Amino acid sequence: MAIDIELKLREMKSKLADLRELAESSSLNLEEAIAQLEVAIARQEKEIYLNLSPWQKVQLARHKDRPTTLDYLSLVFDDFIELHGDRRFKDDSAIVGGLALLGDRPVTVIGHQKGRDLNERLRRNFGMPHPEGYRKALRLMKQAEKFGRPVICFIDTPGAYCGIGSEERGQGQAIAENLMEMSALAVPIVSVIIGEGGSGGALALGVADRVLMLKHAVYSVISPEGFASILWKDASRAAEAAGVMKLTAQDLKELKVIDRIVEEREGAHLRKKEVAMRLKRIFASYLNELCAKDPQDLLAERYVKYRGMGLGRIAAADCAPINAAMNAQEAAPDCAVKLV
Amino acid sequence: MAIDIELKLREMKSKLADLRELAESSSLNLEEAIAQLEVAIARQEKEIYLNLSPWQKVQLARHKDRPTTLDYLSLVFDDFIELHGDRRFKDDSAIVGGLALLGDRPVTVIGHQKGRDLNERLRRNFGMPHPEGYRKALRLMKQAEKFGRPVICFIDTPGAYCGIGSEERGQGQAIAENLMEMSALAVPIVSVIIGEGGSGGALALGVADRVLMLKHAVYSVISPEGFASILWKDASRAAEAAGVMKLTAQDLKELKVIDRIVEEREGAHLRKKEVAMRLKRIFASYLNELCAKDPQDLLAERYVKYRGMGLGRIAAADCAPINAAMNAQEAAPDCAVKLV
Amino acid sequence: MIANLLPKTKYTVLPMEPVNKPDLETKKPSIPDGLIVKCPGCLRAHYIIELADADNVCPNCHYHFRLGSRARINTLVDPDSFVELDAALLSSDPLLFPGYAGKLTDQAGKCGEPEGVVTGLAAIHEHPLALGVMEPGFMMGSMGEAVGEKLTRMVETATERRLPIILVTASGGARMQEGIISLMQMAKTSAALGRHSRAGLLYIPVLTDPTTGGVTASFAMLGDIILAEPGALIGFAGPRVIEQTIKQQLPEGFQRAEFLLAQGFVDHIVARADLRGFLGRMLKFHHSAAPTNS
Amino acid sequence: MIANLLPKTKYTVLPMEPVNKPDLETKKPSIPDGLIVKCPGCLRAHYIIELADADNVCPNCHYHFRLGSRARINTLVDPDSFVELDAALLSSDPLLFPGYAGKLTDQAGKCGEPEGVVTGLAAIHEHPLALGVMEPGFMMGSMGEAVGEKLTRMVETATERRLPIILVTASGGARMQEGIISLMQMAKTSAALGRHSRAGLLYIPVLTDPTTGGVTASFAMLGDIILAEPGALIGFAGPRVIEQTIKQQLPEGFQRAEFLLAQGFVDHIVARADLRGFLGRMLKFHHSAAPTNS
Ligand SMILES: [Zn+2]
Ligand SMILES: [Zn+2]
Repeated sequence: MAIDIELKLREMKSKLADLRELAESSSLNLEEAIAQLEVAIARQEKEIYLNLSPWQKVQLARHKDRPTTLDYLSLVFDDFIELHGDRRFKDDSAIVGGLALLGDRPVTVIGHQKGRDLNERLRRNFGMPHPEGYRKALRLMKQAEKFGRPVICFIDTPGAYCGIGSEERGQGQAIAENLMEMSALAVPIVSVIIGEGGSGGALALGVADRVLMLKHAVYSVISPEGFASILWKDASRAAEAAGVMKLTAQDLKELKVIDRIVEEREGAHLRKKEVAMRLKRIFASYLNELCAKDPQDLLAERYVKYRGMGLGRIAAADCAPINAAMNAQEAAPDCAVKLV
Repeated sequence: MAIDIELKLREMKSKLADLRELAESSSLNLEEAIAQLEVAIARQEKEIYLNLSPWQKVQLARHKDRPTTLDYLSLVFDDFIELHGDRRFKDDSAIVGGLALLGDRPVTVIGHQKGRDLNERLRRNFGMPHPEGYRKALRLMKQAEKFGRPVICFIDTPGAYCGIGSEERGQGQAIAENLMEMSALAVPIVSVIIGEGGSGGALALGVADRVLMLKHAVYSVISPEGFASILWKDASRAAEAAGVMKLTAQDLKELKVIDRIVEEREGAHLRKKEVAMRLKRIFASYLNELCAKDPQDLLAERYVKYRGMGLGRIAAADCAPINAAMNAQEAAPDCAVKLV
Repeated sequence: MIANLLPKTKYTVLPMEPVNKPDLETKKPSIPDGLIVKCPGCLRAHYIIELADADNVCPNCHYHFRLGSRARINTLVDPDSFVELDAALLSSDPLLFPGYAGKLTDQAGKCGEPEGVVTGLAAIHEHPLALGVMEPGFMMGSMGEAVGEKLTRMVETATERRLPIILVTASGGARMQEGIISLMQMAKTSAALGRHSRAGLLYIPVLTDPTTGGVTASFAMLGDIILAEPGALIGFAGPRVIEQTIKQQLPEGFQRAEFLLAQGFVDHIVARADLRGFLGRMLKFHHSAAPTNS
Repeated sequence: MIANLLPKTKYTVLPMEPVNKPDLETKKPSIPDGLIVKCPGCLRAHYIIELADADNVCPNCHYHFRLGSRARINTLVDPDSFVELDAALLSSDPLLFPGYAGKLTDQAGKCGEPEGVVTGLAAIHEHPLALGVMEPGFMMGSMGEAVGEKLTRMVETATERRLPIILVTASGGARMQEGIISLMQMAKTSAALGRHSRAGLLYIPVLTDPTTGGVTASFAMLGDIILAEPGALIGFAGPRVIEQTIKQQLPEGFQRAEFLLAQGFVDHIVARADLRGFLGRMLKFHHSAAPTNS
């Protein structure tokens, strides 16, 4: 099933095929018409993928053929060995992890795994982890730390699962612990959002020295549907929500939430190997840089990176109306604060 | 319900009461008879508690009125605040733990809790923890380590629970982790076996710098019933098993598995406060000694203590028959090894 | 003693007078409008002003109504000991979200607080500490960049001065209007708390109704000792979201403080009336970690 | 390279010739008597001698029969690389348990091994390591003071020489006849493994049928990476004990390796035929932790 942004292209391409067949089976000279259509298709393609709306990106990020963590694991790395389990309760297959070689370098790789067909999706709960998934991830990270291996995380989840069992076993606690531990894990961490980066369930693999994002991936505090439902009590306004949420790689780069956008042209599902090779090069270059750092510096820089998230552009003027509106009983604070 | 060793005494005491009543309600002169009986009772009492058989000790250790961890918590310490939960799965009420003051010294106290009446026993699973109980204990120990607080453990369990859930959640893993972590916990640990010390489920609170044991407590690799069942396929030979298992405080002191026997006269259930005060004094004196040590020395000594468990008396002669019996195809090893 | 606790010049700090007067206005947002309110616990009617005198706890069934941040501070700290930090720190509307700036002004006016948390230095039973109290009346106590920044500064100050932290949470989670920036506050506050913890210092979150979403998935669950008020709703996902996901009704008591205690995520449930005393005991137990000049 | 691995003089060590010849006799206790055995997996009959050629794996259904320690070593290590440690270390019968001394002699005679574990230094794919293999044929591989002492020495040697450890477990648990001394081996081995781990070194237990009781509750579960053979029974309590406790039948597959994998306690299930290769890859991944002179 194609997503809507692909429909028009598909239609044009089908027309082109028809024309070509007609040209072969008849004596009509259709060369010019074919050439025109080819140009139009190329233009259309370029235009579409250069000007995807945020909502179209959401659809692309969720595309059923979009490469998953395991796809990249086989293309980017050598000799992946999956390791299982949280040593507490279960092996959560919504998160995969293990050892692999990036070139010659042993690394620990961890990622959400959505599944590549319906069976796998069901088995992996559509990439929505339970607490034990995050605890497995943390176990593998601590293992990586013990052996001085860098960690590479692939983020691709609608969010942490919301159910009875996940609450019973502390979904919030599990995510919180990962955030705190990742902020001080004494080996380099590189994360990449390859599809959907949904909420705390994504961030729990995303506290890293470098955060990459595929060009058409999305990353947000909640799904557009959830956003529209909470703010406007109308989940059907998801497309509109996507428009204001700043969830695209381009927005997030500007907000300095991510460090780098990874090109994927008309979509990683059509450029799987190309994207994988690009990731491989970027990982290698980042790890070369990060592994050369003194661990103390690495951790200090990671702290500063997250320390700087939010509140960087406040101006005194912005405070005025709020202060004015504040309860007169309170001493209105002098709004002279100016943050870097 | 009294245990069998108390029956004879109870009978004699009841006879004494009858005699006294008779003396009051009649004009008979029974003074001499009463005095004789009193002497006999005292002698009997002394004899019984000085010469308890191992099986009698097992019964005493399991006595329904025997003081539990919570009893000692209220008598030995001030201001106990219970802390709950393993932060993973459940709060296991078969293990209690929290903060308390030993005199002026803040300590972390952890112990199996069997329950003091049937309701409590059911609620606490008769002091048989699930993995989450051991994980709670470990969490509190690591917390104690963070804040430099000594840890005091009370051991009183038939054993770790054997059920489906406990296997599913890794009873073995939970105990193993406690053993390893306790062996290197950077604060003093004192453990005391107050009743039953059953198997790995007891040891998981028992890797300590000093291990105390109440005089009539027992500590063994398995219950006497289990022992008889495994070795002799007959659980009813438990009393006989107790006789050969070396599970009494006196045996274990000799084997250097425990460091000190704590006097309880005719049973802690009859001497609750006295035993509590004795424990308080011993804890205080041990903690004074242990807290003064350099943490490195403390850990080195703890390591050496457990390092020396078993194999200290092997002699070459003992090896001969075994070596002789060994398969002739193997080069029979020279049995010259002599251990310290 | 308190003089020692005044912040150094690392941050621009706006001194405010200690707020110690009972202030009915600030309690208003956490109780339904009107002079009389019906208790959800026992269904009795109470005068709001009488409830406020009882720190918003039903005198009949001990149902815990929500409590505004200023009133909460008054119930907890030693008289005149609270010194507020960063009172003027406000959201910059990082996504320039349509209508959000007006909403912030509006909420500040209604609630009497300019943001979703009040932070400061204080003492309980003469033990100095850093104290944060979330304001359930300000946009549901939601966490945006201002909440994250104020908390992070408070944690950093506590780390620097070797102070324990007590943080009363009350939050619907991330603030939607700040989108991804709100999400990042989870990482930022958790990183700061990690440093505080590795410095060997004590952190006690007190979870009050409601503590959900991104707050539960970050600082609320990172305490050495985690306390909760009776009956408080505490969870990652909200109950309605779960019901929609699993398409069935949730069991009675699900995600309440007592449930979290049984599941092993809360150390102790403490009634509001006992909280100050309980925290005092906790601080006493950890006194050796306090600075020598206290 | 192997010369470097020879133990220092910290312990009295008895050099033994590397054992490398397939030895049918040592495999005998792990397969029922008789020349032909019926496979519990597929019910086919196999000649024992043919099974042994296939490392005791059914060629038809891949059912994994138990494997003696010497045969196991041969399947794992580089040819001629195994150097045994502490071969003559035997139980002292610490409780002077009636009949136990005779039983030890008897078992040694039947099994061809003098105790429940073989330890040594070896190499896999030229990566040096410390290797322990428990002997399921010696009193069910039960753990007494000799097993505990041999393992502890091996772990200490590995820590000293910065070697990874691979330990193939097969044990019914504590050895009853050594009572509390057997129990203490759990603490002793765990303490030694703790030091090895804190030295940043790799430990991989390989759990084979059966791994239960005190072994599961100590060194079997303390690996950085935990492997298991297909179908191996792994648990704390034995199935019969659990059935007696809960008075119901256990579900199919309960406590099997595949169950432990699903429950999160085993990293990977590796067929016997693949084990050497798998371990080689693992050692390669952790090569940087190996000593520089290797
Ligand atoms: Zn009420
Ligand atoms: Zn077969």
